[in-house]
Amino acid sequence: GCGEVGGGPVGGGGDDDVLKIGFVSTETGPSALFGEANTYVIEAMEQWFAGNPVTIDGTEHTVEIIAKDSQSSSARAGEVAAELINSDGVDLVLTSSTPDITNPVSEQCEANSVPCISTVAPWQPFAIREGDEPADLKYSYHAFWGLEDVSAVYADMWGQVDTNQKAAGLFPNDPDGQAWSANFPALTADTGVTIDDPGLYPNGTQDFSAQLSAFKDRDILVGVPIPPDFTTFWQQAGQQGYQPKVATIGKALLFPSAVEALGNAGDGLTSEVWWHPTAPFTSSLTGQTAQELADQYEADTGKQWTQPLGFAEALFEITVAAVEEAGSTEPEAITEALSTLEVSTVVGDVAWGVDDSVPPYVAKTPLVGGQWRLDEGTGEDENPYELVVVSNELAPEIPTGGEVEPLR
Amino acid sequence: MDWLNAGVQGVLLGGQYALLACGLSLIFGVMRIVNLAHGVLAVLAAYLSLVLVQRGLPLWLSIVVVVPVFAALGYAVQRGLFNPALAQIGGRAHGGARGAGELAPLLVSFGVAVALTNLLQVVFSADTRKIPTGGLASAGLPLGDLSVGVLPLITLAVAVTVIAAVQLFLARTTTGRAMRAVADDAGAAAMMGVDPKHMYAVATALAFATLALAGVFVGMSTQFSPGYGDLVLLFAFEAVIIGGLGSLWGTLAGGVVLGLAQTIGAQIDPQSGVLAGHLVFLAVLVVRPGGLMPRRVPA
Amino acid sequence: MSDTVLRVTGVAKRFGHVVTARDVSFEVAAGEALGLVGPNGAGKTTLLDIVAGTQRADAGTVVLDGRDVTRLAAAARADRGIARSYQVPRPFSGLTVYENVLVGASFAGQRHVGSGPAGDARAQAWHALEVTGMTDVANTPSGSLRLLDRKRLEVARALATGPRLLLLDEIAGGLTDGELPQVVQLVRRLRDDGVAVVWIEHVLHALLDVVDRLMCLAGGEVVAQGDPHDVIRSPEVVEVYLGSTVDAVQDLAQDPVHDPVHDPADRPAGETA
Amino acid sequence: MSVLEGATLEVRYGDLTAVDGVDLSLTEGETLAVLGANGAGKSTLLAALAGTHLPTSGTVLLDGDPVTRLPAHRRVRRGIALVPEGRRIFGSLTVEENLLMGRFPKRGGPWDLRAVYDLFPLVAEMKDRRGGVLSGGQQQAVAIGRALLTNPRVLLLDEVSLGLAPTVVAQLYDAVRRITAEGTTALVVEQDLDQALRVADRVQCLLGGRTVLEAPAAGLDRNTVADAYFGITTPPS
Amino acid sequence: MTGPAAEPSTSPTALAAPGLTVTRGGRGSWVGGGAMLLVVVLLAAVVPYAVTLGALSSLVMLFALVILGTTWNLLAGYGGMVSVGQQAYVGVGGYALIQLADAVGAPPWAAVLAAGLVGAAIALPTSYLVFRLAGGYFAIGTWVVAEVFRLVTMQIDGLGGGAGLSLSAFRGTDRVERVAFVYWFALALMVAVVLGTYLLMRSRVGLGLTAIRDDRVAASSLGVAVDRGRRLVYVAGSAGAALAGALIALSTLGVTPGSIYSVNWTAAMIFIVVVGGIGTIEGPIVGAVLYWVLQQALAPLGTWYLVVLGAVAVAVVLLAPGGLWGLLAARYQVFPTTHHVRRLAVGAIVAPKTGR
Ligand SMILES: Nc1ncnc2c1ncn2[C@@H]1O[C@H](COP(=O)(O)OP(=O)(O)OP(=O)(O)O)[C@@H](O)[C@H]1O
Ligand SMILES: Nc1ncnc2c1ncn2[C@@H]1O[C@H](COP(=O)(O)OP(=O)(O)OP(=O)(O)O)[C@@H](O)[C@H]1O
Ligand SMILES: [Mg+2]
Ligand SMILES: [Mg+2]
Repeated sequence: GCGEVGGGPVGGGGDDDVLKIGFVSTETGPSALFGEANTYVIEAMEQWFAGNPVTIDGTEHTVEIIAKDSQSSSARAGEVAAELINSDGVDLVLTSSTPDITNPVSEQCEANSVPCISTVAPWQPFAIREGDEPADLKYSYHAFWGLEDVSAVYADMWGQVDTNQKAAGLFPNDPDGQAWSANFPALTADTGVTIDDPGLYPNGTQDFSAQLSAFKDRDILVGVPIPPDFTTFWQQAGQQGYQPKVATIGKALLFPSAVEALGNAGDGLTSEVWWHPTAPFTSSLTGQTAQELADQYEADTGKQWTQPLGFAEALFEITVAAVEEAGSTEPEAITEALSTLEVSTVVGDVAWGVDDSVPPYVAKTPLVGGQWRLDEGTGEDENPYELVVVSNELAPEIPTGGEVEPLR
Repeated sequence: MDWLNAGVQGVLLGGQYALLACGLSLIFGVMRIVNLAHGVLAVLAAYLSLVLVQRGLPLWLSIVVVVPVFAALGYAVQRGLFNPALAQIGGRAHGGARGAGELAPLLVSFGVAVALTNLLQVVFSADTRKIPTGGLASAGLPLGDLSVGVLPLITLAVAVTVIAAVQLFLARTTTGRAMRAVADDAGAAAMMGVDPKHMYAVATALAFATLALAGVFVGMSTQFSPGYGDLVLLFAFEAVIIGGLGSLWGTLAGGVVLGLAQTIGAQIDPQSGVLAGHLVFLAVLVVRPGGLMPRRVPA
Repeated sequence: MSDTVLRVTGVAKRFGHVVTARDVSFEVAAGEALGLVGPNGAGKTTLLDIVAGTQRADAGTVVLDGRDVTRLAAAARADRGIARSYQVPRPFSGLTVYENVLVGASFAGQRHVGSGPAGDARAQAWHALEVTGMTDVANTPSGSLRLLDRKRLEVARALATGPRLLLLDEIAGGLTDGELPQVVQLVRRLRDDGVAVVWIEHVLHALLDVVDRLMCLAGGEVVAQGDPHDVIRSPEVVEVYLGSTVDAVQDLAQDPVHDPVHDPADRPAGETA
Repeated sequence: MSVLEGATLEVRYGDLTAVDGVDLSLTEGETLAVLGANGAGKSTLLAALAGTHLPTSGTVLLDGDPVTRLPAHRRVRRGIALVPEGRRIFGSLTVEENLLMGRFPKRGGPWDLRAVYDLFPLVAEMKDRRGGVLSGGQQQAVAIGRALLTNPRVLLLDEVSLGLAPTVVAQLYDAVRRITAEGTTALVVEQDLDQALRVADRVQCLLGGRTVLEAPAAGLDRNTVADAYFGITTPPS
Repeated sequence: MTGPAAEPSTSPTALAAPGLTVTRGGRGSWVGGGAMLLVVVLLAAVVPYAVTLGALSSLVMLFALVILGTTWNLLAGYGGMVSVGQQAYVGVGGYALIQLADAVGAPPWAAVLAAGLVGAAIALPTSYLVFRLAGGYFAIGTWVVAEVFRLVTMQIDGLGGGAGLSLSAFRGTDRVERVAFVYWFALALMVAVVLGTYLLMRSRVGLGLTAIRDDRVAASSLGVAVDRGRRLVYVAGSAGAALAGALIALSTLGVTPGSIYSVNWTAAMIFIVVVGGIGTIEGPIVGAVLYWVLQQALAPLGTWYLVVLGAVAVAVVLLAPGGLWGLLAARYQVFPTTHHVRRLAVGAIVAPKTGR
């Protein structure tokens, strides 16, 4: 037979009245907590779209969502993204996870000329893939905050506690850790805090005694370990008597279940907060407020709300806004629309092409700081930990619930 | 000071590796089986204990349940899978031109490892877990200027006890002697009234019992997931080989050398702890291919 | 014949505390057969290993055709014309008998002599099978051979290399009186073709029928060396090796091995020791 | 009455019939020599009797009880001990541990460590050495001693002289004579005719897996025996 | 040694010794070889126009799996070296490809081939280390070496550390063009690797390698240069793994140390070879196809497919030790390497060169 290479039948097809959305999530593996809320949002969105088809260029499109699990593996993430594009024929790909997942997904989209909207990775590890310069991306659009934001939030929180201004850095050898260790020391130096970074450790490290002995007199602990590694580290810190005054951990402390895994030792740990139910934002699709979304999630799943919840919702908000703006499901039209898109979502206002300090495909979202507190009076079934907003310098619209309390 | 700490932590870490390696050494020593399923089996034991603890069993009781269950499992696995695989080694010598031959046991254990790892993933997902220990896991014991973890200390003590017990069993009891005889020449042992298949299964049962114990201790001290077995397996093998085949004391020494290499390596450069362990392993093999304490048996 | 093929000088070897060779020296010339006897564990096989290069000596030199080969690996020595059989046969069990022999014919000496066309190796392999009477089983997987055929295959493989020096390790053990003469004839023929032969054998009467000289090892040391008849009469050899059976052996030394098929009734009493 | 009896035994390796309908009987205290050329089926017959290779048909009776399907390790416990071709010493066990393996079936009887050390003083001297470092003759003695320690009713010896120096062979057969003199029933496979005739009460000759000659050893002509196995020698090419 | 090219697989060759006939293969080989050729032609000329781009990409993975299986079989089945560390070279190949294509700017096809050479170049010195180990020690030692490769890679900033590298050479090229190129190129590489392995095993060197596998000591005393032969196999096998690694990186458009150095690659190789039939040229092809089909067919079951794969491996080892190829075609060789010798007529035999 002759004809086009790869011209065999693709399931679905390009230009019928279906908007096909691919979603690469992280449902299993060491980073599974990042995907916990995605499944919920995807199901909720499928229901919502069933009753509310999207109108593109005057025609109603039904929406089909195909979700695939990256299993916390970069290779798998790229593989499933390629499958979504080449076998399932999706119109665009969404992904919400750590950079080691978002980046390969974005690579596949770039190579296959399919739009990709990503979130939950700080923009530096997403954008800077080789060397020091942001990559030149054409089909990828990213919405999240950056290290300049998180370091400002951290500095504000540390300023609330009396310390010796010496910080210990616990950075893994992964895209996050590389970006943090490369940028953080310079960013905090302005506030007088020096970070001692003994070097990137490999994910899955079982023994942190070298780090612990290097950290001994540091009052501040800062890092971005994956959740299981922080549990190991914090446990060995207990064994070997390391006790900072304030410990601010990105990534690993985002999730209530990760903090619960520490037992009582989780009390007073601080972290950045990208999304909080008390934020005064609403979904552009469903009209739910952040609080309503969180409550709905807790009611439906019986689990405590987590931060990626809002961002998963926001990805769909952005998608709908983009295709409506584009008036087409063609890749070029969607990316064109994305490049100047502005939309108010449940995670705040998202706008591309307005901030010169970031690459054009990055839109920044608001960030605050929070502290995990053991809830004294909780009963058996209730969540033992509560995340209290303690710093809102960067986003004053999000109310605080108290000040940072030193550890013990 | 830091170096002393690194040394102490290394020895403690070595205890965990040695405990893990004990069963591996036994199976490798008696049957020459490179058991690639060792790691995931240890992880299985950890999951089993976790499930029991979550059902409300006290931790110690979960160990009391898991260890004999694994011994029984070991007996069954040997009779059902490894013995038939071992039989193929003989098969090849007598005319089977092609086939897995000597590889058969290694390959069977490989298949078991792949199937079991993924079965665990189906059942428990790839999420990381930990066996709750109350405060035990983060408890420290001040020791002069140092602080030593209570759990690692217990692990080391258990490792030394288990290894001493197994070593004594092999050296002093009739069954232990028969086990060594089977390891040398199964056919000749049969002519002495020993049933090699049974004896192999007893050895594997024993190995599985120690492996289960090791798995539970690993599950208490670190986060594990179904895929964690690979790492466990590699470190355990390194301990066995560094120590030298056929000597359990060697295995203990191997575990400690590996643990020390890792902590001291990390002290020099925090990113290179595991790498340092691997390099020491390779160096030992290059300098002393038989390991540190090889059993001297002329062919 | 003074065309010395192998000269071993001052070879020493020990495994831990076990001394398997201590200052061992000997020579073998082209067309000469040297018998090697000695108690079990005397170091005979080890000495062969050292000559063939599968074991390294702690001290001493091995010279082949005037060239020092002490530092050479086994394969390089095989290339220069040393071939051996193993006491415990080691067939390549994944290959047929013919292919086993073909290995011998295609590698050793090929570079040395200059690679001939494949046909030469094939003919040479076939010839080795014929000489050892193995053509019937040429296409049999060697793993399924019985012990005797495995031993024959050892010899065939060694022959296929077209050796200058042939080292034989107990190729007659376990053979019946009927089979022994064939082996003796084979060795004799090779020797007469100009191959230097070193033969370890406990079946003395077979050995004595071929060898020009005899060497007795004990505890890694040469106890006696020289004319076979003198050697087996020497008191040291009687003490360490022959024991009370000496008389029977001495009888034998005078009589060649008879072919029992041709004259089964005509065998002198006490032929077997 | 016979201690050990094999009736119409047939043993195969795949397609090859190695033992083809052999009958054999050992009366209490006697020594039987089984002779035959290479591949005649001697070792295979012993394997069938000892249970290391089960026969395809026929029966093995011990004291009249069928033990045909019992595996080797259970026959040892009933009193059949085999000293296999090639010694098969446990290389990593010490000599004494090797001997103690003979105690594994826990059979009572005259043979204990001391008795074996008395029989082989040389073995007693090296009781703490590892089996693997012994020379062939020493290993052979240990193998026999180990079998004796099982206190067998029947001792099966397969070519115990193979590959041994003449002086060692002589010592070994002296020992065998002493053992049988103490009433142990023995079956000896031996390539060396004279040695066999000297030690045996009776001789059974195999050819191609079948019995071709059965006769008392006394007065047996060497040549008669020889003819029995020369039947299979191929004429030289 | 006559090259197999000059000696068609089924033609009896007359020899110097009159009447001596050595045949390698038979009619089955012609039929099987023809069928293979047909499959390759179909894959090259028909399949690309009949299936989706997604299917083509996944066929590229199949070709990579055939290469991985074939080269692991070269190591284990012919070289007797059971390596659990071939992922080291998959990783080297992947990284080399990206460095050569992106940093050096080589065209992708050249970068893949060069990645194979880089694999070989690294395997050569590594062999001196791992060859000190035997049997189970070799298996574990190679695994450790692979881990060392991974950890060292992670520490090299120029290689992206723990984050890995992404391939940008293809950015902006047409995706149909890219997939088509990768597909045909991978197909060609696979054919070359299988054919190359076959020719090697048919040659004198192949005979020597089989001898080495069966008994190293005996082989050496017959003049087979054991270390050289094993090294050749190790280097060639590793170069093959590097080629496959480069292909994998080419189709996944990036590498991370965790996934390109994953022991799962070696697990796949072992599965493919064992299930297909170790020590045959055909087996790894059969095994790779089965692995790939299972992967595709059971993908909706998620992780279950690996459970099934593991169980299949155990079952094959225990019930059909010769692998599926041995089961399906016990007496059948598409790629004959064995010799069958016959004497047709009695004639004078050339005397061997004894005594020289
Ligand atoms: N690799 C080894 N390690 C330790 N000892 C060894 C090794 N190889 C041989 N020996 C010892 O060296 C001695 C000589 O062995 P060798 O095989 O050369 O004896 P031999 O004269 O051939 O005996 P036999 O007649 O029984 O074959 C023996 O005591 C043996 O145990
Ligand atoms: N394990 C085996 N597999 C296949 N065939 C075998 C096996 N063992 C023995 N045979 C074959 O069975 C036949 C009888 O062998 P057996 O070993 O019983 O002979 P034997 O009389 O003891 O000979 P020998 O004097 O060489 O020890 C021979 O043809 C032999 O090749
Ligand atoms: Mg010898
Ligand atoms: Mg026999």
